[in-house]
Amino acid sequence: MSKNRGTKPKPVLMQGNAAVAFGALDAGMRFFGGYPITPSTEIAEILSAELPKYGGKFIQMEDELASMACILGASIAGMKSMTATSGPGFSLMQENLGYGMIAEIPCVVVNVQRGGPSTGLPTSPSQGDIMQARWGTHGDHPVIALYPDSVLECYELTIRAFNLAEKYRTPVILLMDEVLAHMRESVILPPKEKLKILNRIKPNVPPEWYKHYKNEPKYISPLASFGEGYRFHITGLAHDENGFPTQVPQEVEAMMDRLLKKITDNLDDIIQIEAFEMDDAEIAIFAAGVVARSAKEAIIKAREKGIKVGLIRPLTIWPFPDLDVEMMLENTKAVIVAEMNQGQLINEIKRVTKYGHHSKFIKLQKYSGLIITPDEILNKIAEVK
Amino acid sequence: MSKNRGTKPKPVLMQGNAAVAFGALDAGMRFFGGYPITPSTEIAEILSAELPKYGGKFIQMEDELASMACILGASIAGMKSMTATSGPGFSLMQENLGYGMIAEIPCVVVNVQRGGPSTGLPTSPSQGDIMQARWGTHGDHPVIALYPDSVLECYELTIRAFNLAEKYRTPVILLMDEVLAHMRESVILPPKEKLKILNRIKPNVPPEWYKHYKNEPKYISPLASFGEGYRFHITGLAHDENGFPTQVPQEVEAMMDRLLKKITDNLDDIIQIEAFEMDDAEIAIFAAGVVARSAKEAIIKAREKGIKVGLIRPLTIWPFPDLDVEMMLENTKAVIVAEMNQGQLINEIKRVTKYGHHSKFIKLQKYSGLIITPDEILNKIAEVK
Amino acid sequence: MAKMKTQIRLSGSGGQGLILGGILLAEAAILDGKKVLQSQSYGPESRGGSSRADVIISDEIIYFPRAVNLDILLCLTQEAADKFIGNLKPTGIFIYDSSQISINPIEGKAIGIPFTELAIKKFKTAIVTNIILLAFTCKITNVISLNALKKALKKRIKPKYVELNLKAVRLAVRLAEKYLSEGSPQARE
Amino acid sequence: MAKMKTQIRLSGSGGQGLILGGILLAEAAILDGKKVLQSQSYGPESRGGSSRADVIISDEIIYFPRAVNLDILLCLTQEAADKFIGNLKPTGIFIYDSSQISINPIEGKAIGIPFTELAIKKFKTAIVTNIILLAFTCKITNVISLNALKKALKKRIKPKYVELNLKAVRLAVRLAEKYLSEGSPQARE
Amino acid sequence: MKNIPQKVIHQYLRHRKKFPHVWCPGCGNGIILGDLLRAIYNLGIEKDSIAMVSGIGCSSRMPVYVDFNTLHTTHGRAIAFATGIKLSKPEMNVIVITGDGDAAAIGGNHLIHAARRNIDLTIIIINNNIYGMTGGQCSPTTPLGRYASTAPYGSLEPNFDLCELARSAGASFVARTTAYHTTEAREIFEKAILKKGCSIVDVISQCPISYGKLNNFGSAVEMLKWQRDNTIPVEAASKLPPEKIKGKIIRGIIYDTDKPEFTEEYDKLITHLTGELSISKNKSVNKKVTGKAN
Amino acid sequence: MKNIPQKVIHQYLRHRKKFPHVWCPGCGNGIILGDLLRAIYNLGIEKDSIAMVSGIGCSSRMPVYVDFNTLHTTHGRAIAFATGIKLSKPEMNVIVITGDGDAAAIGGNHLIHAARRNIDLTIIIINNNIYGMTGGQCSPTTPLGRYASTAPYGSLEPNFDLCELARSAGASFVARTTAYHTTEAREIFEKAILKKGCSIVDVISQCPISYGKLNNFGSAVEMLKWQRDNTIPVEAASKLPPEKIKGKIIRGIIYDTDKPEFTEEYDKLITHLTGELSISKNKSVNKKVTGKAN
Amino acid sequence: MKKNSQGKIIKESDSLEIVKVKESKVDDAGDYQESPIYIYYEWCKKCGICVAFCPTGTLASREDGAPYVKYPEKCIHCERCDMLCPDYAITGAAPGERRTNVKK
Amino acid sequence: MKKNSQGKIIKESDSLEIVKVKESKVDDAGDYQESPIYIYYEWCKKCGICVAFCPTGTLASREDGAPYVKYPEKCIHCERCDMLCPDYAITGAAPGERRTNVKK
Ligand SMILES: Cc1ncc(C[n+]2csc(CCOP(=O)(O)OP(=O)(O)O)c2C)c(N)n1
Ligand SMILES: Cc1ncc(C[n+]2csc(CCOP(=O)(O)OP(=O)(O)O)c2C)c(N)n1
Ligand code: SF4
Ligand code: SF4
Ligand code: SF4
Ligand code: SF4
Ligand code: SF4
Ligand code: SF4
Ligand SMILES: [Mg+2]
Ligand SMILES: [Mg+2]
Repeated sequence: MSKNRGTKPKPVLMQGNAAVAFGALDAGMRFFGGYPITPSTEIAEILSAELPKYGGKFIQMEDELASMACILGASIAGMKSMTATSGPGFSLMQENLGYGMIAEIPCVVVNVQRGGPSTGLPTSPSQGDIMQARWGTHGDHPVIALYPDSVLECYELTIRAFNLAEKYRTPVILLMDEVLAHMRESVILPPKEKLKILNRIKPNVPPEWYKHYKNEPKYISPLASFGEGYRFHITGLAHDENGFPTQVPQEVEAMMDRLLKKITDNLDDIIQIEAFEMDDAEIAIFAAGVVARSAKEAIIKAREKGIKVGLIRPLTIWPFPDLDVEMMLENTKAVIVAEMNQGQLINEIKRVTKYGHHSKFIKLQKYSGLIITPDEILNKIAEVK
Repeated sequence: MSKNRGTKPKPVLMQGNAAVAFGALDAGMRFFGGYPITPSTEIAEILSAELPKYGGKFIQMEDELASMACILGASIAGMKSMTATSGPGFSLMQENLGYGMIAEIPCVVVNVQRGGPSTGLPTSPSQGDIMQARWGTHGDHPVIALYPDSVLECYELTIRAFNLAEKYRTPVILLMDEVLAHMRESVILPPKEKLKILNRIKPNVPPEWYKHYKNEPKYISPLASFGEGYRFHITGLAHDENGFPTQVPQEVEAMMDRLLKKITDNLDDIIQIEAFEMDDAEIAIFAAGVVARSAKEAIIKAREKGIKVGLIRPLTIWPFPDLDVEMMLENTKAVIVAEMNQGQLINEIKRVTKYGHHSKFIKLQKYSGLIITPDEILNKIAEVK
Repeated sequence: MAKMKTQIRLSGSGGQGLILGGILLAEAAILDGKKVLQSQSYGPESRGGSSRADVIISDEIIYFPRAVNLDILLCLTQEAADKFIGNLKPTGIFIYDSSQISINPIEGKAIGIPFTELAIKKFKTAIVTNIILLAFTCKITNVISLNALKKALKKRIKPKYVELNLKAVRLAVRLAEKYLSEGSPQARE
Repeated sequence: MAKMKTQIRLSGSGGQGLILGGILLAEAAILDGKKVLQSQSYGPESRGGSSRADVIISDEIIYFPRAVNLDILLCLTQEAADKFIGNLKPTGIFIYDSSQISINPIEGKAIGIPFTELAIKKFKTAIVTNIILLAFTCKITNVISLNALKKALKKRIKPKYVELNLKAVRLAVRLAEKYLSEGSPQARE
Repeated sequence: MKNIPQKVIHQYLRHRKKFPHVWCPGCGNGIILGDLLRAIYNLGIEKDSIAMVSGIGCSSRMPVYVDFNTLHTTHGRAIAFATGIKLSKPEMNVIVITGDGDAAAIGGNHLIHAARRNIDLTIIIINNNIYGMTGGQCSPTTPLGRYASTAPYGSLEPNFDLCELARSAGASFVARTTAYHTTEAREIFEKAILKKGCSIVDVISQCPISYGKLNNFGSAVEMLKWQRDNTIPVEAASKLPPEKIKGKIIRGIIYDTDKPEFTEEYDKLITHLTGELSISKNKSVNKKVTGKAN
Repeated sequence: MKNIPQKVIHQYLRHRKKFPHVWCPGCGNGIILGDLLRAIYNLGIEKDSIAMVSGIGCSSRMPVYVDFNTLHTTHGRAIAFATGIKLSKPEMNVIVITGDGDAAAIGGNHLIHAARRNIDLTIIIINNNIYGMTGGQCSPTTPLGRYASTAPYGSLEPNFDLCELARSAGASFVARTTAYHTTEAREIFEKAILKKGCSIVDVISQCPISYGKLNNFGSAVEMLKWQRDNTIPVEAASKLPPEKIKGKIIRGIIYDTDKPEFTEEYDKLITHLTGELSISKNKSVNKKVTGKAN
Repeated sequence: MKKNSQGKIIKESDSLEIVKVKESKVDDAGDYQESPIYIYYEWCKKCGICVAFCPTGTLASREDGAPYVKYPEKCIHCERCDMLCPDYAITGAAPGERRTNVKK
Repeated sequence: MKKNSQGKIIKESDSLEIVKVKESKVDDAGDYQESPIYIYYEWCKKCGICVAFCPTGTLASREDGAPYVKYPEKCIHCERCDMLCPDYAITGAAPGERRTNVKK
């Protein structure tokens, strides 16, 4: 991939991990700190070669704890920054990920999932970290996590991840499937001038008036960079709007509410969900990432046989699209939740369909290191009849 | 606390953290590896003084990553082992906690929760790590987590945690509230000879026949210690019944199923739940730990006014008592979920009450560093009417 | 019938032995056959600056672990008095060190005794101030028996200091008796 | 009407350039205006030992990313042949290196050519074996155009090696033409 | 106002923050912060060009009080955060404030890796031989046999020599001083900041509340006297016979060398690849301005 | 069978595991494992008294092949797991097998803390200057300027001298050898195992697949020759003029001293407090049996 | 009795560039012209360090542990007290010197 | 064509304490009495190390890279090949010596 692609969009062959790397560069990412781990390593490898060409910085840190820490430091210094890892590394990043959340520092964390727990199946696909992405760090915290299902979407959602991170001043997680990370697909990247790139809002007040944790505008305060004359304080302790530690219950509560509300008040902006053949669907399949691809193939085959089945696919997996899913499931008689784990999304589906929802829940869970095939989904569809 | 208490049970004044320490000693714990962190530090401090008197070992490790690792090592060497920490340290332990789960190594991890996320409120109570205890490490994994609500229960559930750890060959988490950890209460400890102490099953076959990851008996294989002549292999990779790495889908699946089923097949043994004034309750309060104490006080007051309200309190918080809760809520018209966080247990309650459950869900969430008071609960009870 | 339940706070600054005081009170209450719950302040508050120990003593099981409506407030510093006086029940008793604290009139009962001054005068050390305060409170309020307090003292305190502490108890008892018969000059000042 | 969709596997051992082969095939397919998806083996399997690259070429969007029912299986080693022959469709084509592999009869079409031997004989290096294999396959199966393959080659391969590779393509084309007119001795052996 | 003395450090303190600070009476943290501020004053560095980064601990509470770009991070990770800042904005002066627990226990790995990379950070370890913040547990610098709340029978673990560790890991400037030696400390801080490369300063400090109490130092005063009487300047030590040095701790600049610095090397790579300077270099903040500011 | 030679190492290999092992052709891991097994044989240590603990990496795959008590842990944490085992069963011989990335990148902190504690572990770092397992990223021992998949323009970061680091952190036995020097390696391993205290051995190894390819070593053979030609025994080095040593890597026993060992000190504390021996001492497994076993 | 709110009120100073000697409750320190040593009692934590290390015995301890200037005439303006005070609560610049504490 | 299952079958050896020289497909190595060098081709990965470092030139490379004993008479039983082989695939103990490879 050359730094400047022509303006005429042409299909190119691209790997999922490469799409993430180039998406990040196109989003303006200029700092990558990471530690190699299969199946995410290509992202680091590509960026180690590319970033300096863009005047950006690549650093391989001593571990994932440090990787997460250094990208937060870089972001505070004004760089759009990112790291990429997989399960074990993602576990190690949790403490500092929480720091990024409470300190409201934009950045993007890519987790290319592999089979877990622990070292598990380093080269096999899995969707075992979905719940961890939501709850992995201690304490209450908001989470935005995106989930692509194609190489093109790897590119697009990486850019979107940066946009959301900058807009909502928060770390954003990109959850990926190993299959996607490693496969190559023909993609047509949008022309660069068509890309919508968001940047964090900078303060336009004198330093004396600057409060970097104010609830304005709309729960998100502008963010100055270090060295721009604002000289503010950032801490992982509960803090007041000036960023200074506080234990005053009202101030703590205000801070916690802001963290939550900046996400929950903007669900319409944050949540993206795909409905595939859902208009008349009696059976819904709920699946993310590569499983959704199998589902689509299954749906096409099932529809050929006249079975009314459709797919609900979350592109935004966190915050969970509660309302959208509930509404889409209203008229279905069964929902097949297909996932490559022992049952994570199914719990969310059960949770959101609480009131008198009587459609059947059908689980399709696979955690052997193999991906769910269209045939397996077809079999589950057959079970409904 | 002296090493030998008399046989006649007398009330003594004891701190929650001390109760954990002495509970562990009475359970036979002889190895503690940890790293100080408020509000759990007293556990380490007490054990640094007590363990050598029992011939046991205390080590302060360089960090929590190492703490979790060393207690797993100690357990493999045959010691009942434990660590204690709080939110930030718990986040750091996640990777090796997952190792303990896949490698099926008994041990106990105490997390005295404090305000999060990140450094948060180091000395304030919070129930913010409940979901993290379930989902904190990457990949699918089973979890047992207990949640005491009194100093006596700190003692009792610590012993129970060791018993479950040994019985089910898995790390067990003890989740505690800061309030409980730091307060002192008059407790009457059971006489030592009445304690039921379980120890891991040791193999009684020749080394050649020993398979330490066999599904027998009942998904739990006996566990030899290092140095006892069995010379087996342990890995965090997916493994076969001999402990050797495998990527064969059937073998991986068998391993994952065992991890899950050894827990789900024994829910009756693992789950403990308290129903307080629930017999005729029209309103249920669902609360754990110190919040349940406030609830009880509120219930007594409400009952004085003739309001039929009761409490459901999980002593086992993971696996979540799905069925028990669903059944108990069957005849209630409202459930008040009171928790010191932004809403974690409420999601579980919604999830388990899926089928046509029409009682009202009332949230009582507090995350300011103060604990929920009986009055606040009474106010919520009043809302129902 | 609600049985007896007393919420007590010992407050002052770090180093005045208030946590120990709280523990002694709690242990004594156990010896008196009561249920008891003791808690204290942690965090920055507990370092350097102010210090606080709460004790709830009850005949029945104690659920809610916080002392919010104090029956008895004991204060050794002005800062503590200012901070906690608002938590005292209207019917509560406020016992304070009149050598350290000046107060405005309050609704309830206030007893000022120059505890620190007395301790220094009689024992050449402020170290027993907490014990004098505690014993005085026992005698005045009967929240626990003096006997139990003495037993708790003997159990918790290093043998070589026991005698000194028992002397402090005796001083406190005389003080209390005097107060009960005469009233203290600072009371209701 | 289901449009064309072809699943191809290139297999052999590490170092034989099969991943590059897969990528070339995929890029060529794009030049032919197709949708394409390429994947490969990772993990221990991919180090030292065996190597595999899968390519799915289609007129329509490709959802399921795995090649499970192969239309074309290309093998350079016995191990690969043994391992993957089961994944070939009954109607599939099996093209293998007859200088490395001995096979039992199969249902479908099997074409054995001593690719490695030929490469060494003609070019004094086995390095172009993958290109010969690929170009041969293109010519035989028409899965992609030779033109596209050449373009892809020029794009991906270091300039100094392009000429050598184009020679390999020419050799392969002649081989294929010969095979198409005469049949190879190893076929259906 | 003319005749009223102006305390140099006041111009660096944050007037929004409440003073007196949180540290206990007699704690070394305040003294050392004073030395550091005077060093910064003497060098005439613009406040805005300074990023002060800390971990968790009493010492790590320092940044909150000072009017720089301040970042109070997680326990042990200050150096990793600082690495991100420095590499993103090489023109900033990045100063890391950390404790013996923060830097050498949980953060030990980042310490040695910053040294190895020779990245231009000024790392000041406030070494009070204990975990002050959590109430007196032993640290990797608690001397053998000393008491701590988790070493009730005396520590069984030898302590690190942080200077040795820093040097062997690759730092280009390594020094040791104490809270007692305020002028020496200031001078060392000045040199450490000026150094282009990773500088690590081990500052022996006193925690009268935890370490002092558990180890029967009567008071902060006693502990400062201990620092005075049990340390010896490296120059003097080199002239003394071994028996005179025995048991003494060596102070002063232990190691000082010049070698390629990481962010500079990286910028060279960028220049090489792009022919341009790093994007971050086009900023107005100046690195290492000398000449006094006010 | 009488005349058929018996390979000593075979008695230590696990017959249930599949051979040939996973390592690539010419990889140093197999050679070094052979040296280690011969050392164990020579010392006559019972198999059952050995716990072999590793992290994650190609080198860390070693334990799976050998008939000891084997523990393959998480990346970087082997030493911490091993600390738990050793402290629980001081009578066991705990050998840690780790890579340069495992030991010095992610695991650096545990390495220096084990050294500081001087806990009786034998830590063997298989130092191939690269992350082999993940396909050739740079490690903390990748020399400046060398290529790696994440150092496509040559590494900008200096490498650790692991022996220096280990010594300064407190290890009581520090040595370096290579895959090429098989006899020296075996002898060093013997001494390292016998040492009561923390022993750290830096074994220079070859990864022909990743490091070799990226840095234009023709083959494993070339890399072994490099080891032969670019290292020099410490004894010889001390007798040579500096210009002859320049650029050479020093091999042999770099540091060897006797000091109190952590688990022994802990057992003394227990004896002191209880008058009894540690509960874990009443086991039959013997430590450091000498005399040949078969 | 007036009930105070929890926690102390943060003292906001208009400008901290100038040490506010006039605000100190000191009764011992005189005017700048007469005595160069200023003690800011609101910040002093009574650690005794300044008294212990004053080389001339200028300072002494009050009963509560805080310092006071006992022999103003003895002061040599070495600023040792200033530099060693952990709380920035004392300063002893020489008369006429405006800047305490750096003179390289 | 017989379809194989995925993955190789693990070779179970009854006793690995004895090197199974007889199982090797070697055609160059003769009987023990005649030639002391045994090569176990099933484990050999053809790295060339043994050939490169044999000090006497006893060994040479086959076309596929695996070693063979070219000049058995040259062997001095130094066991260098044995100790350097990463795959435990060669051994060259002296005649009569049963144990390869430690003789301290
Ligand atoms: C991950 C994590 N573990 C533990 C703690 C608790 N903790 C806070 S400060 C500290 C030690 C501080 O010691 P040091 O760095 O020496 O600083 P000091 O307080 O002595 O200045 C610890 C263990 C924490 N905050 N985070
Ligand atoms: C927490 C974590 N991060 C990253 C990885 C990925 N990983 C596996 S091995 C390895 C490096 C191994 O290098 P080294 O220790 O030198 O061993 P080698 O393979 O070179 O023998 C890495 C980064 C992992 N497994 N876990
Ligand atoms: S606890 Fe120790 S280090 Fe912390 S502020 Fe107090 S004296 Fe200083
Ligand atoms: S990748 Fe390198 S280190 Fe790993 S097995 Fe292959 S040659 Fe050895
Ligand atoms: S300036 Fe020097 S002489 Fe004057 S009071 Fe201070 S320490 Fe004493
Ligand atoms: S040194 Fe400072 S804080 Fe200490 S007594 Fe003197 S003026 Fe007060
Ligand atoms: S034993 Fe020595 S001489 Fe004989 S083949 Fe092996 S290396 Fe050559
Ligand atoms: S050294 Fe071993 S593996 Fe390598 S060629 Fe020789 S016998 Fe084969
Ligand atoms: Mg410290
Ligand atoms: Mg390596």
